[in-house]
Amino acid sequence: MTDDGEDRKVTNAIDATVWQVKTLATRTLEAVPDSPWLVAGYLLLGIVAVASLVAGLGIVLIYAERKIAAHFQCRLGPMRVGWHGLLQTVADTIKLLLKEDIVPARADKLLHLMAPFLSLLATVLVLVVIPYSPTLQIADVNIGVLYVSAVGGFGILGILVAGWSSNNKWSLLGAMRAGAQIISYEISATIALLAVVLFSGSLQLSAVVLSQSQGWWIWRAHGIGFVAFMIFLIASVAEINRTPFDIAEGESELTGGFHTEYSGMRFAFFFLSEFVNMFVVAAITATLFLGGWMPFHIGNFHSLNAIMDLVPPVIWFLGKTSFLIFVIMWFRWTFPRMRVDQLMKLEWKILLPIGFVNLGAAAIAVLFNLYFFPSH
Amino acid sequence: MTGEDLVSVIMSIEARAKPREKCAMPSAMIPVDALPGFMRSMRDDPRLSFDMLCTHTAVDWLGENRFELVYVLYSTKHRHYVTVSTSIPRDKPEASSVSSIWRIAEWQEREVYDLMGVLYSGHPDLRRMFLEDDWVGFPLRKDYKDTFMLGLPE
Amino acid sequence: MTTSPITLADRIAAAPADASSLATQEYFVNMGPQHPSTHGVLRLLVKLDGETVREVIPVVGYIHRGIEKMGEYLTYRKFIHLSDRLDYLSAITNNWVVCMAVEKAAGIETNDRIQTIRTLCAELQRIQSHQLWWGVFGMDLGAFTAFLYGFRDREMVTDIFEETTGARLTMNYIQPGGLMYDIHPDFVKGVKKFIEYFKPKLAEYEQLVSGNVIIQARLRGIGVMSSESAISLGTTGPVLRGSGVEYDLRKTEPYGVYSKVQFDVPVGRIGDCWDRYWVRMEEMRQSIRIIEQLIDNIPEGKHMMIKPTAKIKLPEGLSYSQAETARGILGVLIVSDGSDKPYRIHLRSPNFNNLWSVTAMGPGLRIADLVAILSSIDIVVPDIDR
Amino acid sequence: MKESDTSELKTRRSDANGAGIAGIVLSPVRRHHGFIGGVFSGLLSLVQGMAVTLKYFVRPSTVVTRQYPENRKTLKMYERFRSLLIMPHDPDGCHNCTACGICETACPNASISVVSRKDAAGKKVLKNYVWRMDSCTFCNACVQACPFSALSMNGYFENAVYDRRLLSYSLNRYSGPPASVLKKIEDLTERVKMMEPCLPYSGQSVFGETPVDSGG
Repeated sequence: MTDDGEDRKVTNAIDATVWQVKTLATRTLEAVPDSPWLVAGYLLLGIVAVASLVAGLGIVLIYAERKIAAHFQCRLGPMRVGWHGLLQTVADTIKLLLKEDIVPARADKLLHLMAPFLSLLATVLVLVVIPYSPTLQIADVNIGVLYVSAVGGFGILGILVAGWSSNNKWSLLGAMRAGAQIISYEISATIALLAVVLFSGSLQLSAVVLSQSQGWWIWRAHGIGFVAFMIFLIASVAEINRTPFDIAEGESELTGGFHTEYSGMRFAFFFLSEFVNMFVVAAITATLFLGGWMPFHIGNFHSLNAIMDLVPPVIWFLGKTSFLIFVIMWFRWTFPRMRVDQLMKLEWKILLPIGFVNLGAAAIAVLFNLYFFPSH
Repeated sequence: MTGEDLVSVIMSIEARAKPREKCAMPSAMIPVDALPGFMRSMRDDPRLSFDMLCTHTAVDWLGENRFELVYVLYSTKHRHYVTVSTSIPRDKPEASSVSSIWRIAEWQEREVYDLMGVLYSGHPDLRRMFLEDDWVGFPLRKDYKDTFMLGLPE
Repeated sequence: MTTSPITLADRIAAAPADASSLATQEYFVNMGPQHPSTHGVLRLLVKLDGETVREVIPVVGYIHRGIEKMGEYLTYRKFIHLSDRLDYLSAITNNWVVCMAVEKAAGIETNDRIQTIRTLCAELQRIQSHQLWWGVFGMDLGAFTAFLYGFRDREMVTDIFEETTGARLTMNYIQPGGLMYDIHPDFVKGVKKFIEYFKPKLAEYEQLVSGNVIIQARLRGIGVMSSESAISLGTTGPVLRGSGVEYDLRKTEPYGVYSKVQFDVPVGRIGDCWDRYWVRMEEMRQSIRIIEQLIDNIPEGKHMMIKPTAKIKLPEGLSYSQAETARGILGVLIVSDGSDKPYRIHLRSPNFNNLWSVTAMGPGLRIADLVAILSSIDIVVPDIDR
Repeated sequence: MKESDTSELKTRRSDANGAGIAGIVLSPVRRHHGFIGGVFSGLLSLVQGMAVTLKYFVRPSTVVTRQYPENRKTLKMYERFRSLLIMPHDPDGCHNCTACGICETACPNASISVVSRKDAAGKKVLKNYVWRMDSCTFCNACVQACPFSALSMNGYFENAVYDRRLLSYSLNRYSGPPASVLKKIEDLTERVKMMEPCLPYSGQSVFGETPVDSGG
């Protein structure tokens, strides 16, 4: 695999070099000795890109969630603002931005104001390393998987700070629950990731995607990939605090959990980070297990692979990600919430043992090339 | 067990008990000092075994200057009911609590205290229930005056 | 909330040397009056040790309206419409209990048609109440979709009621001596359509919620109440039957036409939240059974035996009558002084008595379990406060 | 009350003394699974639940939402639905009310005030029929009590207002003798004179907290 900074060759299924890719991060690094203005320009471009991505995702996903939830529940969902309520999210955003920003009297003001941004920051940091298509990636970090795992775990900080600083017992309970939950599930998620790292032999996300040019890891490893996929999906849903693992919010128990005391724009930021988080989790899952932007390839069936290549990679990526987002929403609108101790039991007594066994199996499979279409 | 049998068994437990007049179901009227012992034997006597306190309330007989405490008991074993009633003077509304016999009595007696002002001795937590702690008066008493609340109907 | 900050280091230093854990502090939280799972304005003062509930103190009275006092100022006929507003999900059954008390004491005769329609309406009411409970139960445990499915199906019953009684919630339909109206010509058709619609939906309820592994884990073995304590705590209805006591007035002291129909009383084995859940689900099935037996056999007759303006006077004395609402036994104790208004009317409301069992079931469990328990008791706050 | 305390109730009432009732069903016994079985049966139950929600998701025809203001044209309330008390007037503009006040007595909430006046012959006739919707519980007692069928309930439910005082209604459009009396009067000019409105119907009327007092 290529080193950081070196131009990466993107191949299609027939191993012909198609184009050369330089990420924005690489360009910025290269520009550092030449021109500080160019660096600033690149950085600005990156910030604008990420900001618009976050805003766009928020609006689209919240609308999607509402409509999907509505149709699961035999409702219509928003129908009034715009065609079929398309502008409902915009209207709600404006409403939230105009609302009073209440800070409880005895809250820790600085932390209370900071928490929503901390929460969003962790999410945004992951967004920059995801390979959206062969040509679209803001930074191609060579330890991408590690980075995602590390930065993703950073999101708990926002929740903990929010719960602590609100000076509210419900908030604190929610934050403590979230802390215990996210730290536990991080382990399972990482162990499931390691299986894929073993298969692809790289920590770089783009390399992980390329390693799936013969087929996605979810089906290529005799079920090992599938088990890892399930564990990662469950752990990810737990990490983003969505039903059935939404004990940190626990609306019917904790009246809102860590964001009980938030209103207006800061509440909107928590809301936004929840939805962008969902996208991030779906995108990472798609990248690792469903081939990211990689079309559906089966080993050496070149004709099939060529047909699949007709669909642009970005569509593949978005399709897989939206499917996973739909599944996560489907979970939410079907399942009840787990109790906090059951959540821990699920992690430590069920997911973790299965994960370890699966990792061992993956190691054996890699050692003896026991998966479909081994590359060497 | 028919109503008469039931009443005669009750009489055998407490000699001073007599049926309450004008009551549609088997009933016993007892003096208030007999209340705790009588109630306990109502529950524990295998012939009666009134293990459930259906309801407890008080009636304010303003003209006769007394409160009547009414207990409706039920036995899930024998499936029979009885109404136990006792009288306490209006100016000294005290009775002993039966909350050690039926746990629900604690809750029901608190309601009666709140609305009728009957003081139960031996009750673990006799506080206002529906009304605020600083409410003056007991609304279900017949001489309760509240022009704001009780002005309209008539 | 303490004014002097105590740091973690202080605590560790203050803890005994051999303590295996850090010193912890019990604290109170107010669950309610505005809380999503206390169903209105109930407040539970909960003493917590971390997540573990140590003590539950119900605080009620936020919508106390003094219905018993109002009853002393209203004639019996006028009082009926207040009984709608006790447990508004069992409005018809509440009407019936008061009418039963009045009819029994005043000696008003009714006919078979009236009793059959009353029974039918009471069972429909039980179904719609349990549908709503099922939905809210799901929502309390986090399954929001169940809430809307429950409401969706309940809509059909409220439509049937609207067509016949003219109101959806507070019907004031059953009156002393009969019914306000005769049933609507489309009533039988509507009920049959509903039964056909609802049977598969009930299976779907089981598939969506009952069988779910999370629900099972949340309910099994939680809030266990033995028969003895359930009786002593004065619970009735599904809560008592869930604890293994087959005390159902429809069976033990049949009123209406319950003696003429075949149905089973569901009874729990263990007395946990799951048994209470299951009892209600099974009650819906049994109610369907009762309705199916009655719907084609409504006898002919008048729907009102006395003039609607006739003055009703009860003879002097004390009377107590009760009936099985969806949540338990509603008892009406009337002390009459011979006039057309009660001297004292006391309502033994099922929720008021059922709520007390929370204090026994709650301690030792977690907050989330407390929500499940509260939901499995199925409280309606206006009935608690009256 | 611990989680482990799940042994079956030993003293079920019917077992204790045989005084049980016929026809009870007991809740099903819990099936226990091992680790692997538990994982798979748990996953299966989750998939079953997801199948239910998916079934509704893929069928837009199951949507039950009715969009209210848009469907006003087709929205039809049941004929018995009670949401507005009205006093039906016949085509001549006459009503049946004789100002007897039975409805006022029958109302449990004192929502009805019948204000009467003496007509030329010294007979009591209706001057103003005041119905206060803000205290009405729609119990139908007035309609049932009326011996002349002068009142009925209507299904018009859009009665929301911003000012509580607007919920005082004056139900009579004209305040003279009822139609039955009027029809008996042969002299047409006399009849028209008697039909002269004394307090025209104004729809939602702005009364103060107390309705108009009686008098001439």
